[in-house]
Amino acid sequence: MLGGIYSLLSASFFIDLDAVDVAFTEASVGAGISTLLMLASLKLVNRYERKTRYKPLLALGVITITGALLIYGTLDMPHFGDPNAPAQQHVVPRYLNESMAEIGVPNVVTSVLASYRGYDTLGETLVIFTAGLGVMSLLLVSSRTKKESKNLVPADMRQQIILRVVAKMMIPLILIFALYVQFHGDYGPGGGFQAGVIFAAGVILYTMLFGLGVSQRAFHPEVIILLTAFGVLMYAGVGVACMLLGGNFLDYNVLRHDPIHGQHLGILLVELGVGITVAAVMITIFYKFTWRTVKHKYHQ
Amino acid sequence: MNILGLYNYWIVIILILIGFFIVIAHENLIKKLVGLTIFQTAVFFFYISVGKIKGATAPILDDRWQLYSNPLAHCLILTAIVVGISTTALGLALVVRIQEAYGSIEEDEIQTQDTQDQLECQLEAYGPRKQFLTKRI
Amino acid sequence: MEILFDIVSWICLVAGSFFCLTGGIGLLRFPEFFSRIHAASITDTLGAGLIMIGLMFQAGWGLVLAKLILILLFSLIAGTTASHAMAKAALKSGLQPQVVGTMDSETGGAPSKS
Amino acid sequence: MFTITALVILVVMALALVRAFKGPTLYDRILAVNNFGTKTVLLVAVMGFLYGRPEFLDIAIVYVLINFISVIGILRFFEYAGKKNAEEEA
Repeated sequence: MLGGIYSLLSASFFIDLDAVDVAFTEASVGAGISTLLMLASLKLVNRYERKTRYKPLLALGVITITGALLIYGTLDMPHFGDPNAPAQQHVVPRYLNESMAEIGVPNVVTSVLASYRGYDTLGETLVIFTAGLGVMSLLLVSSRTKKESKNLVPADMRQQIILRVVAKMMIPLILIFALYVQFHGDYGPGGGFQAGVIFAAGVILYTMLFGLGVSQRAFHPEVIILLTAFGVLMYAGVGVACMLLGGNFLDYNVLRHDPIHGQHLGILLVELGVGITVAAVMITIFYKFTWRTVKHKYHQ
Repeated sequence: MNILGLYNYWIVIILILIGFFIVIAHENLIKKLVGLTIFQTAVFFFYISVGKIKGATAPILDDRWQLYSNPLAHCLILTAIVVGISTTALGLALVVRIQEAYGSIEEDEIQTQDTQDQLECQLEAYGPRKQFLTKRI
Repeated sequence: MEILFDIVSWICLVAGSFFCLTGGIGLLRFPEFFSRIHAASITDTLGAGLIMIGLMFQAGWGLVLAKLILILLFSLIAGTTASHAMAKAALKSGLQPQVVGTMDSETGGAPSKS
Repeated sequence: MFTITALVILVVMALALVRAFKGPTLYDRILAVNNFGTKTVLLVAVMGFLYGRPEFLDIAIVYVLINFISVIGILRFFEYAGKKNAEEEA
């Protein structure tokens, strides 16, 4: 089983190494959270798989055929780094050239994300929200477990004093850095998605080191669950506000007198909504997995 | 030169095949999820490499640069990564439930248990008819 | 002044790379976990610090310098703490450090088990 | 000069990968992964200067923090789950 985790880790690392773009922030963030989630669920199932459960011959045949077909397909593709490839032709030059005049945000990824393709992002946020709902309903726990978990789960790693002290120092910095990423997304790499995940990672570190009880006192699970919905509502609410002010849905130009200021405000609010949803969903998922562990440990 | 310019696709294909192989060949559900994640990263890779332009830089506008990579691909992948994590979490939650229901996360064990359950149900419904059982198995 | 900065930063970068390389080799070649963690973390701190200082000389005043200092600070704190936690966890899980006296024929150079 | 540094860091990362795949005990693997992470931070920082866009330093900061968190997570998981199995192969 461990091999799986490490392949996951290094696969995520490889993304970071190869291309040098804004998307990497995302990837590095993914490395942390997805590893933690994998571990949390490994805690719930058997850690070791049985040996010799493996039918490689059929699979090898299938993937050889697929691979041959795929490589045959690439022969018609444009070269790596070709500026005349079809992918660079249609809407992209407009995004790059007009973004500064229309939106006034130097980071084109943010402007595409939040303004040009705002519908897409609203959809993605809803998908994340729905996934969070799914995890919540799959891993239901009784309120008794929740209450008991406050007392039953002591702060783990009590022996690691240095670690706890250093973590106490680091966690506020992590949270502040998440806010920086959130609000600096217009000018540098960053934005709601990354900030949400970093914030959630900080909270998860807090939970891991100081126990569920302490962390639940700081971040109430009920409030967090409400916040998942609040983020999506905030996003959609900005769109509705635009409609009420006479524009199209998610057309931020009408939010202020000056279209560029309107765009700034709109992007800021929308990114905040995304960040709140992502952070709340991630924290909720982690709480759910931890509660489930408590249930396994003490109620069976 | 003509063919070597396509090397990014080949790396992507190798990664895709590794992920695909893990999904097909392993019975363990968590390993299957890991395979899916590798597959996913390969697709992310593909998009980013399509969006890359030689000599270009990250799409954060600045006076010193003229050529930027494709911001659209970055934007799509950025959302896809976070969505991918949350769907993976959903899958993991399903696996946890399966473990609780069946006591195992190996696919073949789950299937044998399922067929056994089916047989038992049919036994209850129709009574122990011998030829029925043998025909089914 | 420019040239002086360049030279200093080059020296720092080369020295940092050298320490990183020794750390990597130590990670690969040392016989057991505790000597490996020693090699990795000590040279790592030095190497990372030197490379960061080398980059700082190139950065000039501004936000970039501040960010570099932040990275240096974080990596110093986090790296050492993580190494400490790892060593402690390994010790608690029953992995014994290999003392000189036990490196005789009976364990054959392999890590002695508790 | 940045190129040389980046190359050296890549070599060290390769060494760490070898250790991660070989590592006889679990803690060797964790150590190698941690080392890999810190080297990634350095590489990202150096790359930023190599391409003349120091904006990438943000990513390096994220990486320091996330690396710390994930190492702690892995450690905590194994402290809980498998004290007896620390010597076992993956």
